[in-house]
Amino acid sequence: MIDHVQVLHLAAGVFLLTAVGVLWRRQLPAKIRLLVVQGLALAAMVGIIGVQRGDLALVLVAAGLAVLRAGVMPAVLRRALVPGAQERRETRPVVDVAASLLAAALLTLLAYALTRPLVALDPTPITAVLPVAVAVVLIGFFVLTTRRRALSQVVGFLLLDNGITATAFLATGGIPLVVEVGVSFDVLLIVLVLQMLTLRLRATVGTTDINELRELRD
Amino acid sequence: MNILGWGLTAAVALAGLGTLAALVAPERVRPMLAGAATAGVGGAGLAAGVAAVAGVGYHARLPWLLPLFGVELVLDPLGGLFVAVAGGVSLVAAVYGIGYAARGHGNQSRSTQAVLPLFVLTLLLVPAAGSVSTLLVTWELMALTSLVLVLTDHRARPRVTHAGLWYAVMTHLGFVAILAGLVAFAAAAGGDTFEALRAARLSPALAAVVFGAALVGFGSKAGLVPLHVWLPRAHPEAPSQVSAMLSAAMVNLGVYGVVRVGLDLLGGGPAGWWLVVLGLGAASALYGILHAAMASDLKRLLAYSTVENMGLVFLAVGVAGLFHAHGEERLAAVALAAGLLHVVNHAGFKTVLFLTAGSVLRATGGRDLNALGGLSRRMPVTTGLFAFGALGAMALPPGNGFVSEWLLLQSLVHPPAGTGVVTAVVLPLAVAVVALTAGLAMATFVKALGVGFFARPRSHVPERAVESPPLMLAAVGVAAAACAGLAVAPTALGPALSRVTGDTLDVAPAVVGGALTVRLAGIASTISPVLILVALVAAVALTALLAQVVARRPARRRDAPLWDCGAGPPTPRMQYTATSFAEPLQRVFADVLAPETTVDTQHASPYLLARMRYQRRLPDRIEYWLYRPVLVAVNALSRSARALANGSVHRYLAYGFFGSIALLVALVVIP
Amino acid sequence: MTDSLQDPVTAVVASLAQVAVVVLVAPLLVGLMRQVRARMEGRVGAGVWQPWRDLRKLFRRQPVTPVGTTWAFRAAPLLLVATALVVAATIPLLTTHTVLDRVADLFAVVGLLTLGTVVLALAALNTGTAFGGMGASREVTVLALVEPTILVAVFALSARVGSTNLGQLVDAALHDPLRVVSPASLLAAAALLVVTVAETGRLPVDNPATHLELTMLHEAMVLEYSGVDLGLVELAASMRLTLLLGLVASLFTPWGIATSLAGLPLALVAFTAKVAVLAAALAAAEVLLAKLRLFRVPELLAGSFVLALLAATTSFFLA
Amino acid sequence: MIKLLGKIRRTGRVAEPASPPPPLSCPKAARLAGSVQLRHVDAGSCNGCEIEIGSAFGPVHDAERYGARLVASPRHADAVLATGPVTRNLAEPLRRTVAALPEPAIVVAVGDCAINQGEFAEAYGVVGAVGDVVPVDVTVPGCPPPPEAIVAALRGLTGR
Repeated sequence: MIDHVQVLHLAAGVFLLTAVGVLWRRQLPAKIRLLVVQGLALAAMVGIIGVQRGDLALVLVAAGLAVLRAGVMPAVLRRALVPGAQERRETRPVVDVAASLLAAALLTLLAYALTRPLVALDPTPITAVLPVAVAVVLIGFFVLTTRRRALSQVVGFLLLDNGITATAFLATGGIPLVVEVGVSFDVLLIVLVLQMLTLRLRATVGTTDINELRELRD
Repeated sequence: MNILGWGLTAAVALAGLGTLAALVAPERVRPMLAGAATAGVGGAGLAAGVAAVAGVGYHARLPWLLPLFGVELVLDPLGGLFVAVAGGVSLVAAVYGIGYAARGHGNQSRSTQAVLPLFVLTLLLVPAAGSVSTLLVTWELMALTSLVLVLTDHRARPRVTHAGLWYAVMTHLGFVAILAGLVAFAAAAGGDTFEALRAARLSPALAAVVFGAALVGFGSKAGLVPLHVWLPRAHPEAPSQVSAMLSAAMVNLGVYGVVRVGLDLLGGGPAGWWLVVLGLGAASALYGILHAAMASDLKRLLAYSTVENMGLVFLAVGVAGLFHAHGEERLAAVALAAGLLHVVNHAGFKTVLFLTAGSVLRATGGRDLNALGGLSRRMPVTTGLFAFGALGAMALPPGNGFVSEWLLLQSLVHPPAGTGVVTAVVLPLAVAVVALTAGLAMATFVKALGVGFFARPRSHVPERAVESPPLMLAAVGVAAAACAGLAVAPTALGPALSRVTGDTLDVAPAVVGGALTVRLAGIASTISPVLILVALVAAVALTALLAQVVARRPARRRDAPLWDCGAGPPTPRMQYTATSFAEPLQRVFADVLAPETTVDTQHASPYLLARMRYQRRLPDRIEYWLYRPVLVAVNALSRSARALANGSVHRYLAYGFFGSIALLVALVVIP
Repeated sequence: MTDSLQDPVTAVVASLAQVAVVVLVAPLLVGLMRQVRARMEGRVGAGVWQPWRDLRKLFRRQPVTPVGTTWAFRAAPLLLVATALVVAATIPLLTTHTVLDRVADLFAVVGLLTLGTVVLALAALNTGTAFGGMGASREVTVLALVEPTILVAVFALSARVGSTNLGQLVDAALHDPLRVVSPASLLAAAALLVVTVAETGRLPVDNPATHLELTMLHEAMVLEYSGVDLGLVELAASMRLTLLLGLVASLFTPWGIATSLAGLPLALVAFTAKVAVLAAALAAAEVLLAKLRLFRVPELLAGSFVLALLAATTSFFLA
Repeated sequence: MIKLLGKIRRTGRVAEPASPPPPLSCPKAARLAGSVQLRHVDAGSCNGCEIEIGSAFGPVHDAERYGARLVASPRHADAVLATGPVTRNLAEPLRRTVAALPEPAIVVAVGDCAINQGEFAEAYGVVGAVGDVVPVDVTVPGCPPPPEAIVAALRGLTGR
């Protein structure tokens, strides 16, 4: 039969794949869909840890995460998309897709190399997934730096945050409920602000291509 | 004095005779005599090498031959392998050269023919050197003789002089590196012979310096990126039989040097060294094959493919050193065996390829793939031989290159437990590099064969082609036969490889075993090239039979003109050229290759285009970014130096005077 | 005991059975894919036997040799089919103990399939037509980029088994089924599926049904073939599709593979079912997909390469 | 994607039911045994016939279900679908195309123009009907011929 560890590893796999998928796809709606999946995977991972420890708080946190990361934030992002607008596609990212995919691969290897000592500290099935979380952090950062559209940068930011959350849970086996909730709401706040900015941006400049902003300087 | 002694003596004697003959003989018979002598040298070397690999030891000391240290000759299995390869290649190439030079191709000049035997001799003596001084002397002799050979056609084509200049500079920089490294080593070891060096215990820092210097020096000879720039210039410009010797025999000695110094004399060393070797190897493999895939000059393409194959060998050596450093002797041995087997295989198919390319050059006077084509009708045998060599170079079964790449991959895909994160990250990447290299090599040789030999003539160049004389064909045929032997029965080399790896890194022998199927020590995977071949043949027969059975009354085959979409017969210019064939790959790898394209259009009127010119250049980027600044700086320096010399005798005398005065003053001042 | 597939005689029998099955099933598989496609487009479709009808006719049709081509053009179809046959006798489809299992491992199998493509590309260049060169150039480009994905995926699979011989890989998967659902093997499966699509020239890499030469990859190489030559090329193409799908099926859903001669009939059923399901899924996906631009294909392959590399690393670290 | 699948499910099969197969219309077709590959040559038609051929292979009439298929190269083809009056520029290409087929080649003249120049008889740019350029085996009258007629003619070749 399939035990906790198997499920945890599968969830981890999905968690990483969605991150790669965000790099792979050009369509912003598709990226947001991937975010939903990733949120669910994150919740699943946390939930499994909770179940395994028999820790109710963790399970609750997992539920909260599912609602927030897979429900609320993607919905907020969707609202920022005007249907049919040309902004729905990430045309010509700074680093082209093939290259960024290879970069993602290298980042993952780097993550594995980085977390090797950490995992070695107490090699349990849970910490074994740690590299995946770190990899997602790195990939999120990569998206943040190499994508032009403001919205796909928000997506990158959310990747980053998911990664950090996962890292926290996997490394320390759970941070207090309050902290987690607080952090999540900060993130929500940031996303809302960014979304508002995006809308204002389109209203004033007409595009959300960050490079266009240079023109505002002079 | 055993067989090895006799072999080497014979080689020396024959080389001397050949040189003499070439100097005195009239031009008519000169290639014949020199070629025969050279072939003899090669044959003697082959015999000696085989004997040495078979386990016959040899050690000779000739104190009177060189001042100070004397000459020390030692032939162990490792050296023997390289001597055998060099000997075999030279034997074939020399015989081919007799026919090649027969009908005026500029290379029957006295100098070339006289130097040829000496060059081959040095190829044999470098791996047989048993002491630092001997190695350095033979190495330098090899560099000089090969330089003369590269410069053969310098009167006919100015590019040759340019290539020779690059070669001279690079090879001597390399020599300086080797000199510095080995002399420091010898000084620290307090002895000149290899035994003394083996016995020596160096401080880690010094060891690293020695290894680094050796890697630079020997690596430059093997065309290791970024020291490869001379290779794709010099190898194609030499006469084709010399190109074969350079590309199939001389480059190997770079590998020999690194293995000898790194694994044998220094006895391994930290993993860091070998990661560097591995990285450089991977870079060379990819960079070389990428440029080969883009090249449209047949011989330049082959030269770049040499860079690629040497890169693969260095990758294997790096992996071997890495595992050795981690104490994984068994895998290290497999990796090293893979590298050495690839040296042999590469020598085989590269000889075939360069010699057939020479036949094409001789028959058509051209080597630009964009102008060739349709040779398979005019030179069927040569085409068949080239196809055979290409199969080996593509590393596809049932070619001979496949076996060694299989060995290499086997050494990579069985990661030992607990050799640290570095291995865990490096091995998959190494596999990816090998795979991509293999894929691109396939594209490269499909292009070379399909565009150059098949299809229809793209210009008048191939139209006057005629098949080469029997002697040349026979020579290439022998090389091809050797490749076939390596392809179907690689296990015949098993004991030899096991012996070499056994005493290079001290592990139990029998790394590569088995009779029909290749078996590796401690690895479950097996293949059997010969049975694959048999199965393929059987399958072809079965298919033909099947086709007959299904079509009960098969219709008669008929010839028809090419399908031209109804609009008249297509002209040869409508065919894909080598350049257009490589275009998709060039786009995919544009970030690495950074091609320069210029499109200039002339308008007859705002609406009408008079003429349009599209030009694409693919300069060697490394050369562009790494070497050009240096060259510029050197030029500036020399220009400023010229100001000192304005031709007035007084000034020169003044320089001398003040110089000596300054010296004397210094002597007085310094106690 | 003679019943066990270990002993050579039964191994030969089993391998011959495999070859026969592959040859017979391959065209039907193509027929099935066309049928699924037709039904999803609201058409009736020509039935799964249509490819066999086409082949029968082609084998009887008059072959045409274009003027100016040489032996390479004539030999290519035979060699192409031959490589496919050898692979069919090697890889574990019905049994894990094929007669050639110790003879050719996964690398050799990949090499043989590649050899087939290379031969066809050379034949296409041999005609000296613009389309032939175009097809060859594109096919070879895709092939070169596919290679790393395949071998790294092989790495991921073989790293823990300690062998690249397919029989042992599949045996290992049979003996602990949990290995199949491990992230490493799932990632590898995804990577290999992309590779299969690219190697067999299906959407979104290549459109097997196109009539427009300028959008062709594989088809452009065979424009000059006719009669029995064309029949062999088509047969080989369908066989390669069957083999690759069968390989993926055996590696990742090894259940039902025969370990004894008695098990062969069951294995036959299981194999057919698995391959049919995969093919139908592929065809259904093709209805929903559009062809990628040629220079978007590298992105797809880079993606599959990432999957394979992740598979390799996870097989290291999560092992 | 989900939407598309739903639509596919709702649409279901649109092809019309098949009538009983007609007899073989051409002796050369005997060897083809239920599989006919076609190369279409527009020898100067007004594209009316092309539209009808297109719909003959569309979902409603689905000529493919009877074993007929359009292919990209005459080498793959058993028959040529020629349409339109043959113009001067396309007479030679038509000949070449028919010559490029493996023997025996079947020529199907689709539409009145192809059969007897129709509208364009005696036009200055017209060489003649398809029959005047290459031997015709099967004709499909009509201007343009209805898809049913084209399908019927093809079934006459496949025998299904």
